[in-house]
Amino acid sequence: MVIDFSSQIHYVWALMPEIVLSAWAMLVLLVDVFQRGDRSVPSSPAIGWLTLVGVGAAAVANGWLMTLQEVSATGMIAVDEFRVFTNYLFLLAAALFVLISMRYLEQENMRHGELFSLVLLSVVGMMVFAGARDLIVIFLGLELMSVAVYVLTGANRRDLRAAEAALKYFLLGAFSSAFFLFGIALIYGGTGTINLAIVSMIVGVDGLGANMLVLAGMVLLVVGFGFKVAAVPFHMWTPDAYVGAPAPITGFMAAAVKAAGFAAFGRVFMTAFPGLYDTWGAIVYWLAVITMIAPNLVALVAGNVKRMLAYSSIAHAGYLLVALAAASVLGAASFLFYLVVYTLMTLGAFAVVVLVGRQGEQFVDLDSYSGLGWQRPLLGVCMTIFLLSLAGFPFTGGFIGKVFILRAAVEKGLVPLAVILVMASLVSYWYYLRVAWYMWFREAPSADSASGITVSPAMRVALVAAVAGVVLLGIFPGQLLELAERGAATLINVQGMVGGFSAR
Amino acid sequence: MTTLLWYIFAALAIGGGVGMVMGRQPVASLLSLVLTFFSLAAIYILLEAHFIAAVQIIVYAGAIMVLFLFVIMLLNLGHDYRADLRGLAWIVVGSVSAGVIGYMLSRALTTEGAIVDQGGAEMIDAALRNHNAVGAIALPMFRDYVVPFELTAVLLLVAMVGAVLLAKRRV
Amino acid sequence: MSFEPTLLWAILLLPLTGFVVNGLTAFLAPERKQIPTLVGPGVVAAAFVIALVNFFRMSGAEHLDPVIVSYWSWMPVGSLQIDAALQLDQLSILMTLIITGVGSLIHIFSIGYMKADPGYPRYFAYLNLFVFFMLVLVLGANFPVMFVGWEGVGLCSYLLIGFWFKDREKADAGKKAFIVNRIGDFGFLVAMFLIFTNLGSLDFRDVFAAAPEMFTYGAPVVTAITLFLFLGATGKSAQIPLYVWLPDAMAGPTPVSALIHAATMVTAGVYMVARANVLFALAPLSSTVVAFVGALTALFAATIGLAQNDIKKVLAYSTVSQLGYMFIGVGVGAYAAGVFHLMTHAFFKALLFLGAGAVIHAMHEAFHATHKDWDPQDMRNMGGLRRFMPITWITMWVATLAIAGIWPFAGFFSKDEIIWQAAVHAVGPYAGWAKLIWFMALAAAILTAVYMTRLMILTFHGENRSGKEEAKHLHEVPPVMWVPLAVLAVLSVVGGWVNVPHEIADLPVLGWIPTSEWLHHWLEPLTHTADAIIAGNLGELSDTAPVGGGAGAWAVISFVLAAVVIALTARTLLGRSYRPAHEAAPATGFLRVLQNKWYVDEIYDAIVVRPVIATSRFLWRYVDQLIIDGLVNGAAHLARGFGAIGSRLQTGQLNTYAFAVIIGVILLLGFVVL
Amino acid sequence: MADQSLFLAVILFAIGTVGVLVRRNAIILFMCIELMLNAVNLAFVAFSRSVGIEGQVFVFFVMTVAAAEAAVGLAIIISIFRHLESVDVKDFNLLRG
Repeated sequence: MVIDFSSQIHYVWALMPEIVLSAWAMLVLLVDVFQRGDRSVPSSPAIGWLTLVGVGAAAVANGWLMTLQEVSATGMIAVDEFRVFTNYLFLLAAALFVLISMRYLEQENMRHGELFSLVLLSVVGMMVFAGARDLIVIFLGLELMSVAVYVLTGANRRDLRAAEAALKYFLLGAFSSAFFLFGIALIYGGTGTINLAIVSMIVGVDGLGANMLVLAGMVLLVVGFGFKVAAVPFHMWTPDAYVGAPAPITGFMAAAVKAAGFAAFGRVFMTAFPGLYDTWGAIVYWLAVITMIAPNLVALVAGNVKRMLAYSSIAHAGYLLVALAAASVLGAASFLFYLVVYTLMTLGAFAVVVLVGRQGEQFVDLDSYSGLGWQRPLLGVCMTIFLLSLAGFPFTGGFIGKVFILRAAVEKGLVPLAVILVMASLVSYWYYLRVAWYMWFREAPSADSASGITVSPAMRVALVAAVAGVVLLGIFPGQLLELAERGAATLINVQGMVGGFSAR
Repeated sequence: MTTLLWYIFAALAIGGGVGMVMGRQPVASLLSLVLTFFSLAAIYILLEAHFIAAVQIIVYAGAIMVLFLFVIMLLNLGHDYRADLRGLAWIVVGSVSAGVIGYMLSRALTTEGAIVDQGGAEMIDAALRNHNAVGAIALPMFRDYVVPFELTAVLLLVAMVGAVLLAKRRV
Repeated sequence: MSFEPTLLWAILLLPLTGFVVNGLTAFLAPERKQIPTLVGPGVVAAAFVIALVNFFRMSGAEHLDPVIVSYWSWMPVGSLQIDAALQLDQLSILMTLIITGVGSLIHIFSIGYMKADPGYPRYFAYLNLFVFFMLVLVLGANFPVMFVGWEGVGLCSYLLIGFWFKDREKADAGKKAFIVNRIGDFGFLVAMFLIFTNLGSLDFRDVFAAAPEMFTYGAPVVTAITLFLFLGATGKSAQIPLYVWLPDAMAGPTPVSALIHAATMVTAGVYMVARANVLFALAPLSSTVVAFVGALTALFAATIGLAQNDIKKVLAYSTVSQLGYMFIGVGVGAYAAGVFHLMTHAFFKALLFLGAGAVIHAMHEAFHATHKDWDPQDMRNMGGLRRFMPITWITMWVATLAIAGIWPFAGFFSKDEIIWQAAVHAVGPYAGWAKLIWFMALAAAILTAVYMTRLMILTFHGENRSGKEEAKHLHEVPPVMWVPLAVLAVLSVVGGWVNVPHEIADLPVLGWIPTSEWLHHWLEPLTHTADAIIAGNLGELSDTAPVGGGAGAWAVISFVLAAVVIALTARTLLGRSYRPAHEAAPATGFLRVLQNKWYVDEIYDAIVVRPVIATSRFLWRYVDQLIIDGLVNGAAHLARGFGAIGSRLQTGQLNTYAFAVIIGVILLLGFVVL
Repeated sequence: MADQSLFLAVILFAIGTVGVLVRRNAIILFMCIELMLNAVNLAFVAFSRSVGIEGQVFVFFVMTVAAAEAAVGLAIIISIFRHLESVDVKDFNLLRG
């Protein structure tokens, strides 16, 4: 079917996954309310499975998007393979999150219905954030995602740390949104439009059409994206928010929110500002440099696994920024590929953190992992695989992802970035393997120290899926790479799609 | 005349802003902010954004700020005289950095031909003439921007669920 | 002539299957030891048989080109097509034979050695996994696949060093090995990128075919590539300055030391240089660096080996020293000679380690029986063991003579050839260095004879110092352990006969073994490009040593020298009496410097490790928390004194975080607006 | 007048920024952010004088966002107040370094 957006109804087709998810979120909310009736009844675990069905339905709708054909890039939402790819990514993260958190929510006596519907709605936000071609829609997607995640961060009301994390995340997030919004205003004033494709036409391939306002607006957008993806120096909220939030939600933030931020970052800059690559490329270059170096050093002394993973996620933002700095089809493809791997391994690692943390997340320090490998071998093996993949060990997805990022960087001539990336990931081995070290080479404090860990069936599914994904992507990355490359190509070749538009 | 009015309201807006930042009591800060919002509404009128001006007063000053006031009262912060302003060093450094940002932004704004001129004023005048203040906004909103409009509905749903989830007293 | 390899995939898949089976046993039924006993050595031996079949089929073929078998497209993006591909050629089949052959012997030995260990299945799982990765390393057809093996063997080494994890010190040794190897990996990765950006491919075949056309002799790029590759090699093969991990790696079980830290993994660096011979031949400067670092390591490690009392430490430094020899060989351009020494060293050093393992095993059982807490690895507690362990004694003497370079043992031919090749290649711009290397190699050879004789005398000769009660419990190891020793002893003798140079064959007595130079001819298809480059650019090679004398003369001289040194050392040491470790006086003077390994660990700790940790702590505590806060508070802080800092740190993190954002905004805006 | 309004927007934005840096009361911090959003609204309206009426439409969306953020933000503040009986960010220091 051909989508041309001159008729409003076509937005319904183009937004089908988002519509399905929003409707499902409301359904989940209603079912939860009616199922519980009396408020003392705990939520049924079936809510989680219902949510998963919704994710599946959205995935089907998303697959259906591929049959659509867009003729112009001047619509508010893109209907391209990049969007389909990133949508699948967010759905994957949501599905893993639901599987990981079902047992956790019961154990922490948290509400299922509200939480799962908020997760679905935040995924709607991510899809819009990463899929829109109109800055105000992107902003709304950003806010939809962020507001839902602020709530999720503070969702455990009995936990002071969660409340504190939510407050910090919220205030700083709103603060950075203001800059982002000011950036949109400046671009609007400087170009007269907020449609990415039209902006790119006005800016021109050589960037000569850009004036000071567009440049200033562009860097303010960098601030907003930099905050969401936790690039140094906009990262300061990350360790606090990640440590304070409930562990499954931290995983969701670290994986999905970051992925959405990056996808949108990539789409906006590669679609709207290819002509200004000299400017933003340099900015992203330096952001990547410091974002790779600083957190890797700080993580060396983190004694808490959640905090270590928080710094690790900042470091990974640095690696992804390298791919972004390359700004080629290859760069965007490696970037998409890495996001998938990153989502799998981060959520997987956080799943283990959830399990080991047990009731009230009492066990998140390194010592709690002592001897875990021998007491819970499968869990230990899973965590080791995630850690190795995060470090970039060969035969894991993390390695392939890094190789592709490096390749994109080298091909673009960003050799210093490539060298720093290699060095940074070698440094990162130290803190990732320290956890593995505790698991396998330390005596457990007592014979029954792992006794409280119970792996629910849903969690098992999540862990198996994540491990299988990480390993298979390390050995047979070909298929996904091809998809990523196709998605990336649709992002880069958007210039030819502005046909029919004439500058007013 | 309008220029003079503009300057008066601009001064009030800035004064309200400064008052909010420097105010010792939360309620005083809040009232200063309300003053800014009213002044902005007046400036909107001067800029021929009549409907926006009305919404500014109804939504911002009337709803959002009242919500803030409720919370301040609820938490019993009305008579909280504990000064929460940071020390002089922070104030100086903060003002200087904000000043630098302001300077750089105004520099960007003052470059020759930076702002695209598509004859917005005439278009707005025409829209106001042909439709009314509401219609002038409603047309583009429901014709061109229906997608973001629907999105705001979802956003408000999230906010509602979230606020209930977070602030409800019983677990 | 085309050649179809037989079951090439099975060579890899067998050890992997062994890993899976043993790993499952470790988790599900750790007490069922018969499974790993059968599967562990069985899969490696089966792989050896397949490798042997391939080897014989290959030696029957003529003009054999490397056979590349591609299984699937591993990283298929754009111009870079990397396949999961294996390459079977003369070098890789040789390495495969060594790995699986020596590997199966060590696996068999382990059945006896690890018998009583509760982690028995886990041990074999790791060992099988190691063999798998080592085979990936040598059989890979491109740099990335090689890197997979490269990292994999590092991981297994790390797992096996830390095998007895309950011992904190041993666990730390594994960590040290892993970290030091990371530095080497950095070199490898950077070299890979340089190769890719300059040659557009990472397949061995394409890279080595394109390199002579793309690079001129001595071009800076190829020098950089090879230097980075060599950095990788120094990490894995324990050369200066990255050798520090190998002696500590002795914390693992002794058969592991034999397999990983003597026979196979540590030679990966030598293999890599030999594999990339075309690149190194194009970079004379790098080659000289390789040879010089090798010579320096050979000499330096040998001096440390002189003063160690731990039997495994002596062998560890000996390994470092012998690896230095291999690098001299591949560094001066005699690639076949380097590989030759790699092969003979695998035989006699595996034998030495297994022999040491047998000794430790016996000592441990004796001390265990009487509950004595003496160190079973300290040679000062041994002495006179030849009466109790005759087979071990004889086989270890065979290995000692081999490593010391006594005719007709294997080491004589391989070491002599390396020393001689250093002299031969002392021409061209770096001739002076090559002469120096020749002297150093010769000196190290003498030291080798000294420390090995010392080890044998302290362990097997003289009075028994383990105590009367303990001596009753000393006895020879079971057949499952001594049979591999015997097999390796035979190999340590005849292993060198495959490559007897004609200069030696022409000599009166030493020429009893006929010349073959088989290995040279075998590897010729892989080295002829490099040989041609060297011949074309270096000019006429020298035919005398730097101080005169031809190949035959120096073969005789080095043989006589080694024999005399062994005799003198034995005579001196046998005349001395030793005390057990706990009674011995601490070493003094220079001996103490040697015993403390020239204090290198301490120096590294002071100049590298501490500053890094300090920096990260600094960043964490001060940059993240203090500076940004302090930048703002600076004036106030000074006024209120230090006491205020602590309390101030507690305040308003949020403003601090916001300030970081503001700094970012100012920098970014300033970048475009100003 | 539209041009001056842009400068007014910049000034108000800067004032809001200063507030975020120098206040510790979470509610006032939040009000400062609201002021920044209002400054952007003013910029949109001012730009609409030269670009077109969409600028005013955006203001609506921003207001909705501000309302949503206010609801959630104040709920978070209430939730943390229940734990600590304080809205001073200097007391929120459980999570550090």
